[in-house]
Amino acid sequence: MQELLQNVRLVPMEHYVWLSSLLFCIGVMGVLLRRNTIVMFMSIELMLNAVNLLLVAFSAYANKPEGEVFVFFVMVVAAAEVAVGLGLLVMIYRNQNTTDSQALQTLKW
Amino acid sequence: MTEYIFYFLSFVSVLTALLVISARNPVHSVLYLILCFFSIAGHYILLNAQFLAIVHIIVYSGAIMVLFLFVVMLLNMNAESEPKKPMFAKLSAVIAGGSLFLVIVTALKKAEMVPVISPAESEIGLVKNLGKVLFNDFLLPFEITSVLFLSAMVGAVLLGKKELD
Amino acid sequence: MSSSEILLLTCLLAPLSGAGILLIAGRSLPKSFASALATTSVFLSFIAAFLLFRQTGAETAAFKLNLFSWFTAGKLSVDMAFRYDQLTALFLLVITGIGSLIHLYSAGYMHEDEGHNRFFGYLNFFVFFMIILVTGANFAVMFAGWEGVGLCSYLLIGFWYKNSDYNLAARKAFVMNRIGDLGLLAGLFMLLNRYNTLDFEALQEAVKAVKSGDAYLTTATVCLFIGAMGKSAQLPLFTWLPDAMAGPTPVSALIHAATMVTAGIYLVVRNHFLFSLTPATLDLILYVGLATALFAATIGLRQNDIKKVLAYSTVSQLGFMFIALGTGAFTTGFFHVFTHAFFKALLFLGAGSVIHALHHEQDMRFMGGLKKKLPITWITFLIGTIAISGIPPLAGFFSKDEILAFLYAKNPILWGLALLGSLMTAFYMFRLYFLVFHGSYRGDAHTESHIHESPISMTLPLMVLAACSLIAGFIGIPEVFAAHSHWLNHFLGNLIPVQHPEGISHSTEITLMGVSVTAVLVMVAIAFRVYGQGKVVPVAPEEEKNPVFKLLAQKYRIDEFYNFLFVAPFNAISQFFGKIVDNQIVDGIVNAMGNLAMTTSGLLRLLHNGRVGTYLLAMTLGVILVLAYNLIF
Amino acid sequence: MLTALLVFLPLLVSVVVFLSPRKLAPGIALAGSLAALAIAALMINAFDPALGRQFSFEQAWLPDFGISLKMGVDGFSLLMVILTTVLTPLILASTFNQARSSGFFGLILFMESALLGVFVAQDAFLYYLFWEMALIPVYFLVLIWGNDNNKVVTYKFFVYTLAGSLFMLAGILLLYFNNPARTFDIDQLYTLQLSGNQQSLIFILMFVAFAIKLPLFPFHTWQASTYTVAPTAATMLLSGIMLKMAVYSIVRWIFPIVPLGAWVWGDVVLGMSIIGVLYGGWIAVRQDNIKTMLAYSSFSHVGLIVAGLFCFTEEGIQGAMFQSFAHGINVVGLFFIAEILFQRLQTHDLKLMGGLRVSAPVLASFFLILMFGSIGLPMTNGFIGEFMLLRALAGYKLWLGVLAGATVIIGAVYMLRAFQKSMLGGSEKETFTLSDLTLREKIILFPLAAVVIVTGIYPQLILQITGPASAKLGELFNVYLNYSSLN
Repeated sequence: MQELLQNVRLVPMEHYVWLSSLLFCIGVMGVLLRRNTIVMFMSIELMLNAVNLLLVAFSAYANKPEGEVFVFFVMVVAAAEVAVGLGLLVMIYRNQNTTDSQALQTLKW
Repeated sequence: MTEYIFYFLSFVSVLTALLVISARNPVHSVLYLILCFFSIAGHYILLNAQFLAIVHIIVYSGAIMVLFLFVVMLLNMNAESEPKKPMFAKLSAVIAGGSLFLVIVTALKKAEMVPVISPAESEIGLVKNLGKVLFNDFLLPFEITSVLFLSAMVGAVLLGKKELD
Repeated sequence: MSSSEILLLTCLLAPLSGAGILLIAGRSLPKSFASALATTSVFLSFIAAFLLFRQTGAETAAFKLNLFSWFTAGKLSVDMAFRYDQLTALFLLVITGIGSLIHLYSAGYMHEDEGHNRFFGYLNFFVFFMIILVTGANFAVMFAGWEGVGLCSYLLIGFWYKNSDYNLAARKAFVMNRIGDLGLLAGLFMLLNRYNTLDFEALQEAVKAVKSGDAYLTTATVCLFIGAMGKSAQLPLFTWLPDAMAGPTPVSALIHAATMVTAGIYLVVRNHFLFSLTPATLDLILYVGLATALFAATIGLRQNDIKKVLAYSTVSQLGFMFIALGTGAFTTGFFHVFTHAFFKALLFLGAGSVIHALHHEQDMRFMGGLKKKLPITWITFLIGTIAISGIPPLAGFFSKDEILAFLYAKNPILWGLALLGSLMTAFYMFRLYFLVFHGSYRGDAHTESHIHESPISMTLPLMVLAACSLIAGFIGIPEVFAAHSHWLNHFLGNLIPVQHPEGISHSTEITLMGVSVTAVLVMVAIAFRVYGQGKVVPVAPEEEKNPVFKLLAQKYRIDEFYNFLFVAPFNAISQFFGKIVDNQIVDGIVNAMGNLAMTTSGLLRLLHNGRVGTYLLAMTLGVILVLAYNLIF
Repeated sequence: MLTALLVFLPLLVSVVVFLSPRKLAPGIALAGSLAALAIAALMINAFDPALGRQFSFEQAWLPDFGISLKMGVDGFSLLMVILTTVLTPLILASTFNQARSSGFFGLILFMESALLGVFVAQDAFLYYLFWEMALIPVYFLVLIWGNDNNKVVTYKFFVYTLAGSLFMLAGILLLYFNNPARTFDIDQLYTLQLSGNQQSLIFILMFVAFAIKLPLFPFHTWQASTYTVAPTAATMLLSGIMLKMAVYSIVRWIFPIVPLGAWVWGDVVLGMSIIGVLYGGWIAVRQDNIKTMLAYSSFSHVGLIVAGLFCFTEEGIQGAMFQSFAHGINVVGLFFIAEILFQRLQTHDLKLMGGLRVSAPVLASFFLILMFGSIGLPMTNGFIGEFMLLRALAGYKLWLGVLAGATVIIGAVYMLRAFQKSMLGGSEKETFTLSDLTLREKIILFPLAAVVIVTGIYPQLILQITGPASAKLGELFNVYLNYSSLN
């Protein structure tokens, strides 16, 4: 295990940056692409995770704990957010009988 | 060897992420997302952040995604009930996302990288070290999160009730 | 404060206090008290004026009463200052003298009127302003009086305010005066711009170095003369004066014959030092005066309303005064003001007496044969008629003849025209006289049975004025008859340079007098032939056959002409501005701005289609743009 | 301290009025306005025109932005303070017989406070704050208590004037950023050395606000409709005091700070104002609604005031200040008469009136006095103002003076027409029998009429207050005047 980890240095930090950027953008694309609010929500989770990954990477390479602590808090918030968000979605589904984001237009005027 | 693990994990996470957003059936999306999260947990281990890796699996894969799955099942979603977007909208979404990626990449290219150490030498990700930081320096925020959870719980329960009477 | 100053102040404040009491508390005072108070206050003023006059000789220096600084700002500084000199002295005597007589007369004339006390209040107020007008030491104070008498004129013409026509006449008078006043103001501003003072004395000093015929000064004096035109009812601003006869007759006598309308002449005489520097303006004055004199006299020939005849006669006589001023004979102009004040007030009051006796009948077609019934009125009216016609040795002869002499010296043709005017005056005045007093009564029998001579309070002023009309001319006996016999010229000599008709020998002058007197007598004879027997009775203007006579009877339709040319377009433009320009165009532009915002917001609102996807896409694009911007710049 | 008290006392009292029951509200409001009048009287007593700004009060407020509660009273301010404090109790009293809620009286007092604030503020930010504060009560007064059609009109009025104010805000901010000391302090702003272009820009920005508020042609179209639908008390506040804010602001915030800008644009402003003089008067000639007629007459008069200001001479400025005061008195009186007629006849239409003098001679007399004040008859206040203004104009350009002088004719035409249509006649028209003035109405009209005559005969009472301040401003412009006379 230790040896395995020793070799991580071979992966440049840039690669983590590229990876998380890519994941983030896929998340953005997902939000734009889909109309199902649940999938949109999941894409948002994806974006959050992309950022988390980057934070952990930075934290590890800089040897500073704050990044990881922050990720920890992000997870906490994400959990809370998902609980409330899904609650909202269920509410909306109950009222509109759909999770299509286009059904929610009543705030237009 | 490790780099191969890294590239493999990266490949899995990107692929599953793409599948998440492209799968017709929301149930599949959820399952792909769980896979994606597992691969991310693998990255955490590579970065010597074992604690976070575990927490990640428990919170995301264990709690959040189960919640998602539960809701998807509850609402009885499948590929047929999935709303469709016009081609033009899809195209613009892809272009927007792609150009965002381009812009970010260009921006980060210009960024200057500070000298770094190997993540293997950092032991901050270990439970002991992270626990120390968390309970010494970040005690107050840590405690406050409990309030956040409480309020989220209350909110979720409130929203979940059928009618307010 | 010296005694003279106290007297001057008394002269000023007596009518003011009378007016103040009557206007504020008038409704609770008994009529007899009100008329007595008003008459006394003006008479007090007269006594003060007379005492002042007694102290004044030809050599007495003018004195100035500076009450306080009226308003100052920057270079502009105007004092509330009054000035007493020989010219003021004479004007004050006329104003307060005739003023008190007319107050006395009004006590009888207005006795029955419900607005009796108010009337006396206004009349006192008028006298106050008239005194301000002639005593003001600078243009601003004079202007205050000038406008103040306009105000009183407005109030008194519209005195019977229940009658809409009278109100219109009052408004017309005020507005027409204001047109003139604008000219006067323009003149003041021109003088101010150049000499930076409005004080008469200072101005006289300032223009000493100015060459005769100075263009700037000419414009300024023309502007001043426009003011005089408005006030003194000269062409083309004369139409208000005949309409002003809507006021009670004493008002016509005091304001619209004897005093206020001569303010224009006062203005010119007071500023003789300006006008004598501008021969072009003097010529203008001469021609305007001559045109007015002739024009008004022709109208007077065919009028049936007794007061209208007198009104046009006033306009015509004012024209004569301006002719005198136009020839540069300022004292002569004033001389005619002086004599005219007596006989015209007399004529108006006489007419008022007739009207009073006939229960407010003013149409001469329904008069006639009043000689027996109103003996005092008859005699005094006859004296007035002779005086105005210019038959020696009554007052009118002296002043009018002096004017004609100056005119002959200037140009014999003009003399001929003026003589024509004076002959017409004689004709229409005697036409009036014969129609009213000779022949037989043409009104209804009911009124006839009630005709009676007016009370003493009315006839006394008539008699006094008749006496004055008889003798007033002797203050200006022509030098032809005796050297240094012209008291007026002597008295005013130090103040105003006295002119003499140039290039006319004594024999020519006497010949001229002979010609004019003979011609006047001939006219009287013709008038007697036509109207003396009471056989020819004028008809209403509409029934007039002769087109020329009809035009004259309809006053050349000049009111209609003005209405068509000025009033109607003025109103139409006002409507146009209000309804079209302001509501549609100017406000339209403002509203268009509002509508523009509304429309564009309506268009922009379409962007908010309510789809979360669109918003998200827009947000993403925004983020991309921000990032890209940071990359590029 | 006196100054701060003057401004904030009405504000405090207005809060009390808002909270007090309907029955007590008018009394408390009147007491508050009288207290302000008493403070103003104390000021007049202790004021020395030669000393410049007095009764200064300064208190840091937002020091980070260079904003302070800086107030003080000089000649210009004092005149306006007198006008405001004298008119407000009368305006309040004019509404006493109408059943209105406490809010109405509270708003009027609130307005008084804001107006006084504008007149004493010596800090640009504070000034702007008060300026906008004055708009709020009027908005509600017109909206809630106005007669029909008031929503559209109020909306337009509010948006229009607010839009103007925003330009002014931009101007003030420009001044602030050009001020190296980064303060809104007027004394700092007076010492600024701005380039010609900057001055022009700032002038335009600030003047737009004033041109709308005054209003000047062609920014006047909100005026007639607002004056007509507004409750008369609000109309009085608007015409009597509020538009004087703009006149005052020109001499306080434009002339000393951007003299070159004002000088450069002077002829344009002159043109606008003289067009307004004639155009407004001309329109007034055919108006049958007495309030509309008065609105246009006010528009016409204000044009002359501004024209006088932009002659840049001491006479012009003095005349403008005097005429502002005189116009405030006259127009409030005339609007009050319109209100009296409305209360008795339920109409503002002149065509439906006539012959009122028969049954209401006292009313007619007051109308007559105020009317002749407005026409500018000598021995009334209108004459002094008009004469000085026309004199200044004629001194600047003779033909302008004569052109604007046509107002003496047109003014007489429309005022006499209104007087005649309402008061005179009667024999052929159905005569209204209306009760003559009540004691309360007499008590309101008498001081107004007295001021008309007293200041007409002895105008130095007013002129001496603003004299030294005007002289100082006049000197400021002498440089330009001399320069232009050289060319």
